Amino acid sequence: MLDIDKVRKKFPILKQVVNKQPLIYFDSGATSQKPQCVIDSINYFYSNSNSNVHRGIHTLGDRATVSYEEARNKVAKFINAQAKEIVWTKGATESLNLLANGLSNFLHPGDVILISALEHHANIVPWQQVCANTGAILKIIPLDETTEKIKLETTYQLIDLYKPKILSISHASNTLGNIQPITDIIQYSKKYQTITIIDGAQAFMHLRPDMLKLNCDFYVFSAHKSLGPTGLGGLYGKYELLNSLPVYQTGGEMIKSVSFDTSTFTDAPGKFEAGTPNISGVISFGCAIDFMNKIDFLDQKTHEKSLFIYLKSQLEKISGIILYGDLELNIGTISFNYKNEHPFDIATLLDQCGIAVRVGNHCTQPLMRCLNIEGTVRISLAFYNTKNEIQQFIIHLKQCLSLLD
Amino acid sequence: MLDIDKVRKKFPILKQVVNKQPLIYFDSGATSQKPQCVIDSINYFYSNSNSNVHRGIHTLGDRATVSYEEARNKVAKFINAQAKEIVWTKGATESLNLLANGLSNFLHPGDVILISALEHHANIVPWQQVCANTGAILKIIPLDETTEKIKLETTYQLIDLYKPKILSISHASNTLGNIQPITDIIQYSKKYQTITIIDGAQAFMHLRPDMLKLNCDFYVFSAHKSLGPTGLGGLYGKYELLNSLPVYQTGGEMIKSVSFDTSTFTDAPGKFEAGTPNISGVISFGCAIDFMNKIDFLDQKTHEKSLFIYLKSQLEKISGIILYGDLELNIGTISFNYKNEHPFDIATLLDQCGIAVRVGNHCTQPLMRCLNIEGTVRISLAFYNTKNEIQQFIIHLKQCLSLLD
Amino acid sequence: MNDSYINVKNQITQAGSWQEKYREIMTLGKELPVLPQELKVDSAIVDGCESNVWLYINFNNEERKLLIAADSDTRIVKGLLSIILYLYSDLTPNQILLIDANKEFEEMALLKHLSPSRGNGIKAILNEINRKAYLMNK
Amino acid sequence: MNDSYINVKNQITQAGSWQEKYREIMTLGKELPVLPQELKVDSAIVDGCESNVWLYINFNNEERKLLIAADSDTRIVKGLLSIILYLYSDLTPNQILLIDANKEFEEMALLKHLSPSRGNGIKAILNEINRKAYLMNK
Ligand SMILES: Cc1ncc(COP(=O)(O)O)c(C=O)c1O
Ligand SMILES: Cc1ncc(COP(=O)(O)O)c(C=O)c1O
Repeated sequence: MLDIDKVRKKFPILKQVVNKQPLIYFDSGATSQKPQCVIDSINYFYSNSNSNVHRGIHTLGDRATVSYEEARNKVAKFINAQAKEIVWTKGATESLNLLANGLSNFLHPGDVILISALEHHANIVPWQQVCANTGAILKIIPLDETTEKIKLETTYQLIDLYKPKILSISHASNTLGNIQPITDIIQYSKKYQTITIIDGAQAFMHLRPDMLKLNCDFYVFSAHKSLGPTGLGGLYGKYELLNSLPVYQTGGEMIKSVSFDTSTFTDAPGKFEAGTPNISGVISFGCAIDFMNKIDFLDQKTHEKSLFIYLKSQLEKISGIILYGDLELNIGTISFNYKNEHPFDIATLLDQCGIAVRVGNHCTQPLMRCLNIEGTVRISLAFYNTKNEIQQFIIHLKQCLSLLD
Repeated sequence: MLDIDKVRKKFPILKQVVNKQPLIYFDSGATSQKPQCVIDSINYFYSNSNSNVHRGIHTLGDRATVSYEEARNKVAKFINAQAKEIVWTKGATESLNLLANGLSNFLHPGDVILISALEHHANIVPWQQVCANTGAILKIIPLDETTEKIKLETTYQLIDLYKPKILSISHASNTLGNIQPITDIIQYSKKYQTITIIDGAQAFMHLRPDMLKLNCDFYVFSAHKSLGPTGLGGLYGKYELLNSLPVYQTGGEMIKSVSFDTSTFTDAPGKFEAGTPNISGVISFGCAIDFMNKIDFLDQKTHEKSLFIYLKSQLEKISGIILYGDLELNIGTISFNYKNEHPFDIATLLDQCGIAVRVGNHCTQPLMRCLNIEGTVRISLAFYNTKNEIQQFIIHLKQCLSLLD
Repeated sequence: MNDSYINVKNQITQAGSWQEKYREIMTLGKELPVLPQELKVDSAIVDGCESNVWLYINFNNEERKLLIAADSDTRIVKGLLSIILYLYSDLTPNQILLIDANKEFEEMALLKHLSPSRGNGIKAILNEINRKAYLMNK
Repeated sequence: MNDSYINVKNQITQAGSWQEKYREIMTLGKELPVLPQELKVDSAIVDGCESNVWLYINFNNEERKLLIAADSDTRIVKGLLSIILYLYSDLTPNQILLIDANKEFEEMALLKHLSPSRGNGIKAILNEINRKAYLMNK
């Protein structure tokens, strides 16, 4: 079982007092909190090894490079991939943009790019840009109105119908928490040699994806949503396909040779890492991975699941509350509304109680339109949350709602 | 006068011992060291305010957003610009790529992009890519073989000859340290409405550029070379022109509205900041700016100049040493070779003495070709270096060179 | 500052708890004249708000007074708008420019609602009122 | 391990200072047979080196031994290559696979030169030798 007290002690921010109340942080879907070891590693790096990476003949440069590449190994191992299949980016958004840019070359007018109705703007807008540039067509796997998730049958039918060149879909929805049936979908897409991309921004920490098992072509994630620092993300790609993509940004580090006439580039992952990378970010994300490895995954899942079930059951008891999405297969994220009240009012009052939730469309405007709403209040849990926090939250929530009635 | 002891105490890494010798860090051109306040602010952020920025109704979100936007104000003030003219990127390399991508739209086949022979790969390769895509032509302001700097007359002649659409040139050379006559060149380029871009990666910390005085259209820099963290850079652009550039990466944060059919974007700077930004990076860079503001600029310049003159005079006394570049107008960076020895050997031996220098082509292969060499040993100073360090360096260097003789 | 505003301010500062304070604010919101649906158009929307806020500011030439109409789809913002209307209503541009809204909000312990990051548009509205008053005053 | 390598190792471990040690290494570098200019081609260059390092490894079928030829344009890397040649010369693939080069370099206090980030290619060369020996051995 997860020793939750011990876990919480490792996150210094969880001791914060906000508006005279202990902080209850239910906004991990926006960004996770960071354990002390991650913070310490940044501190340590800048006080002991700070230096630019690669080509460093001096000792600091060597220290920095070794730690930097070690972190790549750690992440690779964590998701069951090879180090050279991991590209560092500045976030899931950049990873998706890199892919959209690189895969444009493979597209012809009329080719279909298939996404789901639950996608974050980061997995919609880059593809719209690609379609505008290449004549490809964006198609959507719809939300089933009753279950508020995508249906596997419908998805298969659409795959058969469109034989998409690219399928890009989130592992878990940031707004609803739905865990999507990606293993089956990836498997089915192989029928048409579809290039499969998984947006794992929300799933990385909660689901610890296994690249060999998933068998997708690409998987993207953000460090800051998985205990790591801001300003860093990653892109996993099956090596051959990854290496076949054209370069994205160009500059130092990724060069074999440059003359004023022409340039040649190194192989992946280097060719996608132009310029000085987020060195302290990468190294401290390595420590975040170490931290996760020390937490038993089954313990984490069990704890997260029990928090989710408890929260759901408590919310369901409050009349006037409407819950959205898949309430079975879920990473621990619940979106709700209360009568006709505006989420903004609810969140503002909750903030008075030291409770951090997110409101709005959560960068999923098209999903809001499918649900026929403007926005929601979103609670997103992580393994460092407690049952007691949920109890407190429910008490405060009821108070706040009564203010609105 | 700069109280150098006091200054050095603020940089924890300068107390490091490397190979049993006190670290002498002469590689600030690759990345600067960081003062304690910058390190502390990262620590503070993750322990007290960590949260995603913008649209945050809760207290942490508010704290994070306020500090984030405050840092933009600080940088804007530092370079005499408006906050909305500052775009956060992941580094100077990304800033240049963003510009190259955005300005492509304005180019026609045969249009000329003019750069100098001293440019870093980051200010060459993106333009080569643009030329390949648009039919524009890359032209080079040559190095004068005697002075090893670019000549103003030649530059004017080339501007008159080519009437370039874009001129992109470094404020200071990372390999030779040359401070380039950009004020005159920018002024002259106005004759043809040339869009002027300054690569200030090396100059930002040493020269504290003033956007109103320079009057360039764009100016790019990297936080990590100016006391700030890795994984962050900036782009200044005159607002109207900046805002007229098409979006670069797309995703969350930079959106006005998204439907599955189409999307509209916010104005600059937001429209260029897709996805979760490097929040802790931006906030801590704000602290780096505070730190610089507390150091009198004249004191800094005087100290850096005296270090440079001393280093130069000492190196010139060693027979067999060849110095490169402009040894008058210089940010404090000296490249040298010794007889036919390989820079790698010199740097490896210096590392034994705790001295960090950089060797190689410094991401300026074309410049190396102009100078007809493979690479150099590069010493790049900062205001936290001392005359005593230079003395120690010279003693050790002589020992190392004698090992090679 | 007019009496009705001073009344409102007293009500808010004297609230015994944050719950009471927000109840006051939301009650004030209910007093706010509802903006006709035809006026709730995109061009009147204040940028950077998490909720929708519509704002109209006009200058009455005869009386030399600013006329402000505003609405929001959230109760709290509506309440804050109502406070702003009390604060500025029937004032000349010159009088408006003399008001330190920051201080007023601080004294009501509502300063945090002026943070531009709260996404409620209040700060933007205050700026806009001042800008208009400044232009009228010239 | 052959005697000549043990000799070399002793010389290096017994060096009284780092200066002496590097002098030894560079002297060893001078012993390294110079690679003919025609063999210094791009295809033989070891990737990821700050300096140029050329490497040829061939298998002598009759003697069942690996033949290694290497060169560099830097003195220190040349010296390290020379040590590697002493370490592996005249060994069968099987004998090669039994050698723990890391331990050897550690005992000579040269371990840091095996860091891939040093950009000298030494680690890559050791890997390549082992890979070839492994393939021969199968
Ligand atoms: C002159 C110059 N331009 C651009 C760059 C690229 O900066 P970054 O690697 O931080 O993106 C550098 C860094 O070495 C530089 O020295
Ligand atoms: C599902 C999903 N995809 C992509 C992103 C974008 O991640 P980032 O903002 O870290 O680039 C997010 C972040 O909110 C997300 O939740």
